Amino acid sequence: MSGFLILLTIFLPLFGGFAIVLTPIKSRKAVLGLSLSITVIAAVLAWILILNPPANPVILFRFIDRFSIAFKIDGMSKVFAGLISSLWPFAVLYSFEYMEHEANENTLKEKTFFGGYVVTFGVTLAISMSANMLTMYCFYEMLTLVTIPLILFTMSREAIRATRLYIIYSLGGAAFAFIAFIFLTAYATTIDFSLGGVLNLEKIAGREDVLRVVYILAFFGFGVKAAIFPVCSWLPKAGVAPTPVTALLHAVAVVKSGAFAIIRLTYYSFGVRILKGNFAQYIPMAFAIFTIVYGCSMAVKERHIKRRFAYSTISNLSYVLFAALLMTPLGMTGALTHMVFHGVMKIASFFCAGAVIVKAHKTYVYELEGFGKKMPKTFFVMSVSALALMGVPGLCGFISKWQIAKASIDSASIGGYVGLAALLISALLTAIYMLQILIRAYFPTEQETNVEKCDPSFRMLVPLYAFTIAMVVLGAYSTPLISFFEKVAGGMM
Amino acid sequence: MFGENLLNNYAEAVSMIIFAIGFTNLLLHKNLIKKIIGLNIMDTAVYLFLALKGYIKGRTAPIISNGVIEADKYINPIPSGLVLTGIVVSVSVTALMLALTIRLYKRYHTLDLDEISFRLRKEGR
Amino acid sequence: MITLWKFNDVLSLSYKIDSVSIVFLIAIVTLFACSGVYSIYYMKEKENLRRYYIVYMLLFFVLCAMSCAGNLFTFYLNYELMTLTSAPLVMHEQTIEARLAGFKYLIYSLMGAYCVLFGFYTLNKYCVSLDFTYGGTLNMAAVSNHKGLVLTAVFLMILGFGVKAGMWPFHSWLTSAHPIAVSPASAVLSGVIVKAGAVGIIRVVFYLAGKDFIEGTWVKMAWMVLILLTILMGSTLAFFEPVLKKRLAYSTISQVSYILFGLVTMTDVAYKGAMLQFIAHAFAKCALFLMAGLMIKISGSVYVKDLKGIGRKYPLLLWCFAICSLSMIGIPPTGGFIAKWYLIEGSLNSNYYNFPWSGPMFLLLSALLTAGYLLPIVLRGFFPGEEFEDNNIEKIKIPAYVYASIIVLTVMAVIVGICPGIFVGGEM
Amino acid sequence: MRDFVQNFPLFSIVGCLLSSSTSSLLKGRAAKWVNTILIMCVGAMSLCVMIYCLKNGPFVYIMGHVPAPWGNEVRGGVLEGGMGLFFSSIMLLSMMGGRKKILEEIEDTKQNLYYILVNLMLCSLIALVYTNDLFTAYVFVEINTISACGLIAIRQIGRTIEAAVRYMIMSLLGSGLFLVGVCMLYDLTGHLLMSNIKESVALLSASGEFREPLLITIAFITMGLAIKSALFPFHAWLPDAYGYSTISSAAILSSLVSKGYIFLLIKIIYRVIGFDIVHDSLLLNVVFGFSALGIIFGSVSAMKEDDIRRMVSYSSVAQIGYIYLGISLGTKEGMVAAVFQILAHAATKSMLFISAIGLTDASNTSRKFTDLTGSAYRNKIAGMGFAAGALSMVGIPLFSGFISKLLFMRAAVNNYGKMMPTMIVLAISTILNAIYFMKTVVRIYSPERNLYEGREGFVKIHTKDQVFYTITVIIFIALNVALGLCSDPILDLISKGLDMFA
Repeated sequence: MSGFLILLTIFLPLFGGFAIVLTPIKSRKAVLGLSLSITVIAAVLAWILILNPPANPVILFRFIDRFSIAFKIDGMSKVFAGLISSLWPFAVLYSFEYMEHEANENTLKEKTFFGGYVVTFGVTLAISMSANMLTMYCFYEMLTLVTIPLILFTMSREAIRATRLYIIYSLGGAAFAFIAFIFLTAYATTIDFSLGGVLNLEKIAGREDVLRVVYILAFFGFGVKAAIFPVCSWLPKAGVAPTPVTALLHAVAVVKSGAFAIIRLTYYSFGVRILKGNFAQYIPMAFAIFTIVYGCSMAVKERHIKRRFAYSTISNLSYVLFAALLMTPLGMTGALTHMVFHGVMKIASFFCAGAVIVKAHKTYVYELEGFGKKMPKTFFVMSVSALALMGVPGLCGFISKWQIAKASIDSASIGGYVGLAALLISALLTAIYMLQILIRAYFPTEQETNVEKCDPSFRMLVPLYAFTIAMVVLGAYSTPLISFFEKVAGGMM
Repeated sequence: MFGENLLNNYAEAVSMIIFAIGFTNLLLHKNLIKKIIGLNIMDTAVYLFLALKGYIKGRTAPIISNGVIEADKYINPIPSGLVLTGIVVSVSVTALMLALTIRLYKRYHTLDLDEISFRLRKEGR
Repeated sequence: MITLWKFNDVLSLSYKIDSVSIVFLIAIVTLFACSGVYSIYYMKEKENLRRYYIVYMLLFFVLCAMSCAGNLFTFYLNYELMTLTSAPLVMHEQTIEARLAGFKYLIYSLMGAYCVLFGFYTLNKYCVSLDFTYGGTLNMAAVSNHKGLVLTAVFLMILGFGVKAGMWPFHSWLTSAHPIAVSPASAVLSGVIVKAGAVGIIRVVFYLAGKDFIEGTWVKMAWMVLILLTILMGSTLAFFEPVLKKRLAYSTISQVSYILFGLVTMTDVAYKGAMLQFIAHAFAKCALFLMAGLMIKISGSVYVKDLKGIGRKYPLLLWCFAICSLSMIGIPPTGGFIAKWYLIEGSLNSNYYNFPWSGPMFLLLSALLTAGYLLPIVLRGFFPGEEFEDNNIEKIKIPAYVYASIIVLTVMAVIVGICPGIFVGGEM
Repeated sequence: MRDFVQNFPLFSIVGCLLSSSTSSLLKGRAAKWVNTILIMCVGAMSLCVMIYCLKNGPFVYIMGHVPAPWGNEVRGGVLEGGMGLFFSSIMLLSMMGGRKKILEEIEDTKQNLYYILVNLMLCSLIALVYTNDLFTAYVFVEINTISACGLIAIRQIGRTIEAAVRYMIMSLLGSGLFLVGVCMLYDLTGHLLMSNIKESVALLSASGEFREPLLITIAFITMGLAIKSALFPFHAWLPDAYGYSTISSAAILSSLVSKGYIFLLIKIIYRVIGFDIVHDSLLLNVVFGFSALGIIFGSVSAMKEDDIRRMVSYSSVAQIGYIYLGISLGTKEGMVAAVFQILAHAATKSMLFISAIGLTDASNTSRKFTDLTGSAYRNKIAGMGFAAGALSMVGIPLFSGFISKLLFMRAAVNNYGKMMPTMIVLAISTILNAIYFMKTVVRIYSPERNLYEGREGFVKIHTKDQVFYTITVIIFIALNVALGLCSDPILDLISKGLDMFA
């Protein structure tokens, strides 16, 4: 029964989205109602599954000989699925008002957008619930494809250019990840995910180095979506997409599924046993650490709000990767924590940026003079998210940083300390680029009187406030969540 | 020892050399007609080779004449058959090649293949 | 120890009061009271008063909370909040310079805060608990083979808090933030907030790491060198500084380093001296900044040279200025004197390389410089000289309560000198 | 006494010959119908052969009553049957898809000639698939060459004739080498029937004499067939031949002709020389190098093209490279992968050609990318077809390309020496494919900014105007997805067939 439930959860949005695109309905309200209801139902189903997961995996169909498209729900899936399925409905709600301004009454465009949005939800759920490497790989590729229309949305020249870059990067990355999958089929007892790795150790005896090289290839392959340094330039460019896409997909769903895949690869397929303490750990870690600093410094340089946030996403994703690459249970805990918490923080700040864009048509940082008065509610949320990103204690950012730091100190390795230093440097840079925005907003140099308020309506504010509350609550009372993550990392889930 | 080996099978060597000549002609010559000639040389070389294979010293062609019927008077007939088939094939191929050559010549008034392709590139499509 | 809220197993929001908190609290309360009263007059025709007072009260609250922090996390939390809440006071004028200064202030302080955070993370592993207990809570067994790391962490924390305390080389935010900020704000800044750094260092060195752990390590040496440099540099720069508030800011840099001087000496006497310097300098410098604000209002100029003859029209003001300056320099019977006395005594008993004689030498040198940059203002104020015609100083009505607030502070500065026992009992 | 089914191979070959000779008397339309029916029959018969062999193993059919080693033989097996079925179905689809163009591009007097050529082509392919006699193979290779040449040149423009000539020259070189190889084999073994040759080759290699001649022979044969199927250095003729001939010819040539030769090569490797002998000959490494180069080079030059059909042609250079890569891995898995790639590529590439022509039709028959902008909206079904083909080429799961990529990689993992190069080459080529195919897809799906309003030729083509075409493309897509999803049965058919070879 619950196996069937999994399939339903995944394929309801998957096909529902296509249905939305194809159905001849005209009215915006109908479109929104449909997509919102599908999303909510799927999210609820997902939560039901998370709360009482089915015992054994459900096999959709067999691919070639012993490989199958199969889904199951373990700790990791719970974390990721929980994250996305609690963010998505809000995002859909938000995008309804956003689209009013963006798609200027072009119903087809709008339907494409919502359809694509819902489909992506399904695909991401599938990634989170995939039971083996093959399934994850397939849906990973599919994710690339279904998000193309969303980035291409505006059909402007740079949108097309960005899309091209995105496709090439992701497909190319997947090609390298594929190598790892092949090796798993050859050298692993099974391709199903299980914590601690599935490699067949006596089979690989003498060929460890080859496998490590393959791991590194795959790391960078998946790292494309997780925007690791050499292959991160697609993310800021993809900022041409409408904000809901940038906010949810390019700050949470897509990029996080890259990180998710890497964690799966590291902890569940290759296993830290053969990776830890040699170049297979150090090289990726070096890149992750570099990316942490690189992203932030680029963000400081960047003056376009969304691109600035995109760069900050790059660096924050590398927090996750860095924590994951510590290859200890604590590290994985930290990775999961930051994966979830950063999702909340970054989507909030992106949504604020989106609100500014659609309500005041401002896209650059220096245009935000005095917005603290113009859009008090939005900028309240913006400030909270900024503080959270800076890691001010009491908000969720501090907790996730705390977990990562704990892990890296605990690892007592040079990489750990250097990474921690990078973490703090990037925190400082984060402070710089976020506070610039806030200072401009709240301390404008020219005092203009009679400012007209232009805060968005409830459809946008509800998600914003929801995320604000989430940030505060997660910051104040994170113990149960963290202990859950620890269980996951310890393999007790 | 090698040289002696070569001397014994000089005929095969010759045919191979001829084949090589034809091959290079067909491959490297710009002029279409010369290419076709090369083709024919190449084929001929192969027929020579086949005939050699079929030939057995001191026997006659497998045609029943003056009532001799036992097989060991005659050479192996199969290669001859192959040669005939091959000749047919090469004739037809040559004909086709010539036809195409004529067409090209009518269009471009040259037999130089590179020249032709150069012009094609010039005129675009 | 009261625990309000537990964020997780280690991070908890808990408060308790000990000798340090008491001293700090006294300073905070008096200063905020006085400059609050003062700002009623001073801020009258400024804009955004609502925001100003809200932030002012928030800052007050946060500072009180910080002074009673019972463990490192609570302290750190309030410390960052203090940074964030004090920034608006600096940027209150909303000019470009104000904004830049405020930004600089924020970034410097946050940089410090993140250095502290590194230490925080490290100590979390190597301390038994992060509650403040005198003598330190290090888990020596765990530390034994990571001594280098822990020392680095402690040094980073010292540096981090040192940023707030204006320790060289992270002092430059002070001289750009103080002059820009509105006078009551800068009074509070250099009166209390700068001290917060010192308190942080006290907490780390004496209450987490324990002074025995640091005694005789490279950390102490490096720290000491930095302090001595800062003392000298501060007063030298102040000596050559023409802008009044900037001059005061530089003097703050050197004076706060006196406190650190007391701490680094690590003898009980010096510690007492540090405490006294802490409180005395708080009162005096606050008063000085408030008066500086008035003087600028009066003379309409920020330069020292335009203050000639100000004492003729405002004798009371200038008398207070004189007394506070004496306390700065360290002349009996003011608090400054007794504080420096203890400091020097402490450094003399400390047997650390050549510190017993080099330390006092630096102090006396800087005292001379202090006299050099403060007394001239007083003298010119009273005796502008023959060819002085007072055109640029117009007589404006200063309400009594403003004077009251200043006088209270001045008197407090003297009281510290007369009976220090009130503020620092013998015990720690 | 033999079963009736065993006659089918012969029937299909002879049927093709007869129908082509009869078509010369018919009008274009009639010839068309004859051709269609013929292809269907051949397909049906091959299906029967396949099923028959699945039931009771492969069979050898003696032509006339002259037994081996003198007589000529035809051999039927699972793989032969399957190939025959697949070839004929692909050919049918290509013909259907290209109908309109055939009518437009070939003058009426030559219509029936075209169908004759197609019949001959089919005949030669079937013969190549079924024959058990090397010299027969040679003869049909030549027939194949001639008909292919005709298929190229029948569209009377300069480019095609030039391309035809070039093709002719190249394939004559190839067949010359092949012929020499055959003769030398005959010289070495005294046989022409594959099975007999194999026995004596086994004896030779056992006795260890004539090593070099044997190696040279293998080299000649392989090289000849490689030239004919446009392996990397010998591909000069390919882009023009595929790029300018009428679309059905292009589809057939790209997806069937070269594959026929490759199939012959595989057959020779298995049935003539013996897999294990080839396995440890150094030849494979050479082929490996060429194919790897071909993969990269083909993709790179495809990337440089701004003409959609030439781009697709170049991509088939890369794909041929894939097939030879599979062969040169020298393992069973590699061979399976190669055969599967033959199928996958045949299905995909012909679809790409067919849909490419649909797109160009919607943009004033211009193949330049600048003109193709948004053509997918003008001709929806063609756009879909092209997109599907592109995805399959890039190797997205659910499409056939993914499976073949998977098979190649897995084959490579077991060959330790060639593992890493293969992996890297495949990954790089995937990226390159992604670059140029997805670029094209984005291009055809990005809307034209009213650039072509009023310009004639840039018209919207509705489904009802191109029923056959639509059906074809849909079947093609279905075929691709089928190959991608239920590859399991096909794969074990292939491996069964290969076992029957050996």
